[in-house]
Amino acid sequence: MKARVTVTLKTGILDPQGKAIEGALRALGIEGIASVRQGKMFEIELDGTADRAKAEALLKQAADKLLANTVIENYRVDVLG
Amino acid sequence: MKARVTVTLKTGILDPQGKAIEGALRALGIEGIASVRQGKMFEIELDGTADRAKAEALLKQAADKLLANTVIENYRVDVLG
Amino acid sequence: MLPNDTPITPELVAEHGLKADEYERILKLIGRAPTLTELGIFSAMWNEHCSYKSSKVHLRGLPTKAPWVIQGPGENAGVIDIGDGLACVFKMESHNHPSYIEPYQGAATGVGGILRDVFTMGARPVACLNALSFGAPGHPKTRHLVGGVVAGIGGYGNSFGVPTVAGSVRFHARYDGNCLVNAMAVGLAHKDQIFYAAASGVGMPIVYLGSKTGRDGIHGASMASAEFGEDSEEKRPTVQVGDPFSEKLLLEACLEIMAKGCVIAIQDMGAAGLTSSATEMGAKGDLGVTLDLDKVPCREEGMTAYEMMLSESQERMLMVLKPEKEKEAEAIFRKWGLDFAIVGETTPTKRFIVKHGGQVMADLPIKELGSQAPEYKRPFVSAAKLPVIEAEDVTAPKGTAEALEILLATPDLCSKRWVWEQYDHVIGGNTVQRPGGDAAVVRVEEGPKALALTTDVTPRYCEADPFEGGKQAVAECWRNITAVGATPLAITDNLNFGNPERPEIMGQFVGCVRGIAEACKALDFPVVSGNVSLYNETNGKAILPTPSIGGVGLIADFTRSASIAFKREGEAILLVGETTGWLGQSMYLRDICGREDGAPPPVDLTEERENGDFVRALILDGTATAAHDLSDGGLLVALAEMAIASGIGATLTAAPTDIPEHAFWFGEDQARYLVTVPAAKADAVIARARETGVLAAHVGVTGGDALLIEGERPLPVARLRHQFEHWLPAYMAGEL
Amino acid sequence: MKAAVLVFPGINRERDMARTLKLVSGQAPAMVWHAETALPAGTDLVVIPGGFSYGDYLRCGAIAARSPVMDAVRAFAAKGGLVLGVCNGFQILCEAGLLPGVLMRNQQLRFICRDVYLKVERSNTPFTRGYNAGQVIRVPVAHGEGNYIADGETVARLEGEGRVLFRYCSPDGMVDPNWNHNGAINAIAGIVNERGNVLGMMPHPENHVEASIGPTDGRGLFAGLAEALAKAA
Ligand SMILES: Nc1ncnc2c1ncn2[C@@H]1O[C@H](COP(=O)(O)OP(=O)(O)O)[C@@H](O)[C@H]1O
Ligand SMILES: [Mg+2]
Repeated sequence: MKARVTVTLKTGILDPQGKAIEGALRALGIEGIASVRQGKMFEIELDGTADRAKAEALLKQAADKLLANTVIENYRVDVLG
Repeated sequence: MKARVTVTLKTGILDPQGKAIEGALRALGIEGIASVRQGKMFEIELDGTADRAKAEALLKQAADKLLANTVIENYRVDVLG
Repeated sequence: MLPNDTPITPELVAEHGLKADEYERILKLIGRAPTLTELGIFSAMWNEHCSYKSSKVHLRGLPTKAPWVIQGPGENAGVIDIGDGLACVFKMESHNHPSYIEPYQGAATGVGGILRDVFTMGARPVACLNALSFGAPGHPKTRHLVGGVVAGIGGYGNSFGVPTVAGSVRFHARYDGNCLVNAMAVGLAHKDQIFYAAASGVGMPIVYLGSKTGRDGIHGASMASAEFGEDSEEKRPTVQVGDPFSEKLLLEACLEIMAKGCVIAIQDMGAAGLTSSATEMGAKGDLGVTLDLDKVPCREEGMTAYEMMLSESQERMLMVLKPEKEKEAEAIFRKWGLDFAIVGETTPTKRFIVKHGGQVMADLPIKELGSQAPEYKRPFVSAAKLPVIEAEDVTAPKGTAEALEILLATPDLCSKRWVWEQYDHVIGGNTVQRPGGDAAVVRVEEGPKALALTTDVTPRYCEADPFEGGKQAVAECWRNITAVGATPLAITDNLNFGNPERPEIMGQFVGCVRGIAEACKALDFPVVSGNVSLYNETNGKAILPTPSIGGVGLIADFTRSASIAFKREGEAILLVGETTGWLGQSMYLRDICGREDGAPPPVDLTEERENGDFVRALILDGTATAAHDLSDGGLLVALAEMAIASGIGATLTAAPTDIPEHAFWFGEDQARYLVTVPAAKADAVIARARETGVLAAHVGVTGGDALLIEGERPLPVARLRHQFEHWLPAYMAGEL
Repeated sequence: MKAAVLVFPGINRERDMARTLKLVSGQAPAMVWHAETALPAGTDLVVIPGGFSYGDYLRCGAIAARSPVMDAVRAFAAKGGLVLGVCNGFQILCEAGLLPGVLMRNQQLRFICRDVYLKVERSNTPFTRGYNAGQVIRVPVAHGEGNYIADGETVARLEGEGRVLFRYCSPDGMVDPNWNHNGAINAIAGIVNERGNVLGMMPHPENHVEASIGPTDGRGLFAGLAEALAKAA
């Protein structure tokens, strides 16, 4: 089974990297971009289990314990099947 | 207008980050994860324009020039509206 | 992927970078058509990068011996004796082509590769250096390459945990299509615990260590030897991604099992991965090797024998273990979380046999794979010598003060702080002299001994006169080491040139190598390791001939080493060496007069040695308080650098007499140094110089906060510093 | 002083730290492997050195923060034991929840290695008793992600409770964006936890302790700690 966990910065947390990318895009002459926020994405391959709910629980655990720093980040789990 | 650019490593390209995360999840006792590959995600806010095609073209340009390293990464543009 | 028994067509041969006559040689050698895997093996072993087929005959002319040389060229790295039972292990290697295609990963894996070469021999890396050449600043790719390469070198070295302490960076349009990334690593080992590649004993297990094998850089080694065409950016060959974290674990694991006495032979997997490491271990040990690829840890599914043999996945090693230590070694590797697999054994047959899925995919004579590689005496022509430019014939378009300010802000002469601040240069706690001076000084363990390290070459001299340029590269390296008070011991070289099949390029190569050999002999500065990178050209346009020289010197007590900064006000500034005002090929001629021509300054090696020995003695007996060698930009640029490093100005009293003023200040005569000494000692030092046949002259006094030159406006040090520091950051920020 | 230096895979300044502890306190620290579940008996100082634990993959310090040995560190800190985290160590402490906030990419998005100036905000702590309040010290930094950020409330608490011990400043002690190389909020270089026994800082005082090599401004921190521990014992 395949799944995806996306991790994004909470609103209000400064994103220096996103800011720098905004600047760099402008420097490259790419106009029309108001803001950029950078996040992470994990493409995860799960062993065997066809049980969606179980997979979701597992991934939530993975995100809570490691993939996201919940002090500053939000996450979202998508089981793709 | 909002959009999202997702950047992932091409198949076959070594992903040391993913590898380290796999190991860490295992060490945390989270079983059932076969593999992890890490990608990036950019949440982008566009100025004004309601023209989808134009927005897409702009983001493609941004991805080609900066957001993705097209030698080793693939990207995908989603205009969310 | 083609099957192993694919008929070998001329197209397939050509695609593997083998010439028709080279293929004939293969047929003769094995008496039949090769399998696909075998063809791949030959292509990897016989390409320029691994076989040195164009350069070998000339490299034999390099001096490689000295009483302190423990291991010269021929192993993963050179080894010299530095006393007290310690050895210094070092080498330089290029990662030019990969860095042009993917600057971050290309440079990173270049650093990873050279670090592996050093710790494979049992040494703990203690310093990294690099020599970088980029295209013209205005070329659309240059900024991107500089940013990526520098970040990649830092990214790998910083994470691995070795200080990157010195290097060089230059810009020139001739590197537009081919940047050069030469990385050097230096390690320390116990003299009696050096490890080599030669296997010994029949039936010994061959162990695969480190990361898993993927389809990285297949054809990387062949790529490194192929000229670029217009379409090279489209081809996008598989790029290797570096994993400094795994390499750090590999280092610790290797040093641990070496210390436990488990290792008979060890070889890292660099270019041509499993192929060259396995054959080298067998060939050097007069043994055969059989590999069972079913045992090789793979990262990807369905990898063929061909792919596994040519993969250039990083952070891998091959080792012959003492059979009784197998369990112990495996436990150590597991502890570090690394793969460990027995993938073959040594045999008495001198055959290299590769099995996969129960089938023999390759069966080749192991020694001949290396020893029977083609060796070429390629035709070469030497370019006509350029005329000597007389200083009188060059009119000064600008005043001295203005010229200095301009020169300090040129891409080649400006501060490279933007680069070396991205390298952790203090980790280890042994960096006595950081980047920015002549040579870096790195304390050896608890001291007081220290190594002096530098990389040097002046490609525009090499282009104008390969022989003198080759000499000059070595001499400048020797001079930089001398200028910190150390005794130069040995070098590693990285010879970067264009297409050797062109006689004029081969002429550059031959000239430079001869010049290097001559200088090394005269200065007792043997070559103990090195690397050749040819075919650095795009659409028939070659790079400037660039033989990077990496030098290692030793100082008995690092607290005696000299730095370039003025130390206090009121000291005498002395110029050591003869000044004729040589403007040919100088930075002044190029960047102020807009002319890149003339013969480069000749290098008198006897003078070089005498002047250097004199300066070193002044430093070691505590007379000299600061020292700086003169190179690009000449006397006034060197003076400015000493002032900028200290914040102390100077009043220059020397008035050129028989030399035009601009030639005096900016000429690039060789074998020169600036030293400061307490004012009261100046006359005695000049007299001492005269007695030993060395020229030394009083050129000024330190003090104040500006450089004062007669007849010129004062040059505040703060302003000079701004000129010196601003160009690179501004350029990289896209402001220029 | 009975120090324990934690060693995670990928940590690379553990030798620098061990050498400095030995040099200043006279006693070599114990080197403790990440898989251990207990600290050596009698440990009175835990040091988490710099480096790239687990390659700094995912987030700096994230994987190390979840190692078995960190449970022992948490228990040690809860009993009031002194914990010092430098550079990657600071990042690990934040990820482990022992300190608030997070270290983001440097504002310039580049790794920076250079000497910086720090203003010592307080001297009445076991970590800074070797300095005077307001003193400016010069120590090196070497990091790509040292840009300290926390939410406004947390920062206000840190400031209000005097928990910022080190701040980037100019050579004459002025807090100035030009001297805040990584863009950290309020130029924060080092903070302590509520109880004051856990310090995290980005700069490397352990690399500035030998006069023959360079400045020695880092010594005060270790000398002060040794004194504090000797007094406590
Ligand atoms: N220009 C050179 N000068 C001296 N020695 C050289 C030179 N080029 C290569 N060598 C030596 O030849 C051997 C093979 O080099 P190389 O193929 O680069 O090593 P590796 O397989 O470790 O990458 C090494 O011992 C190296 O030191
Ligand atoms: Mg090698």
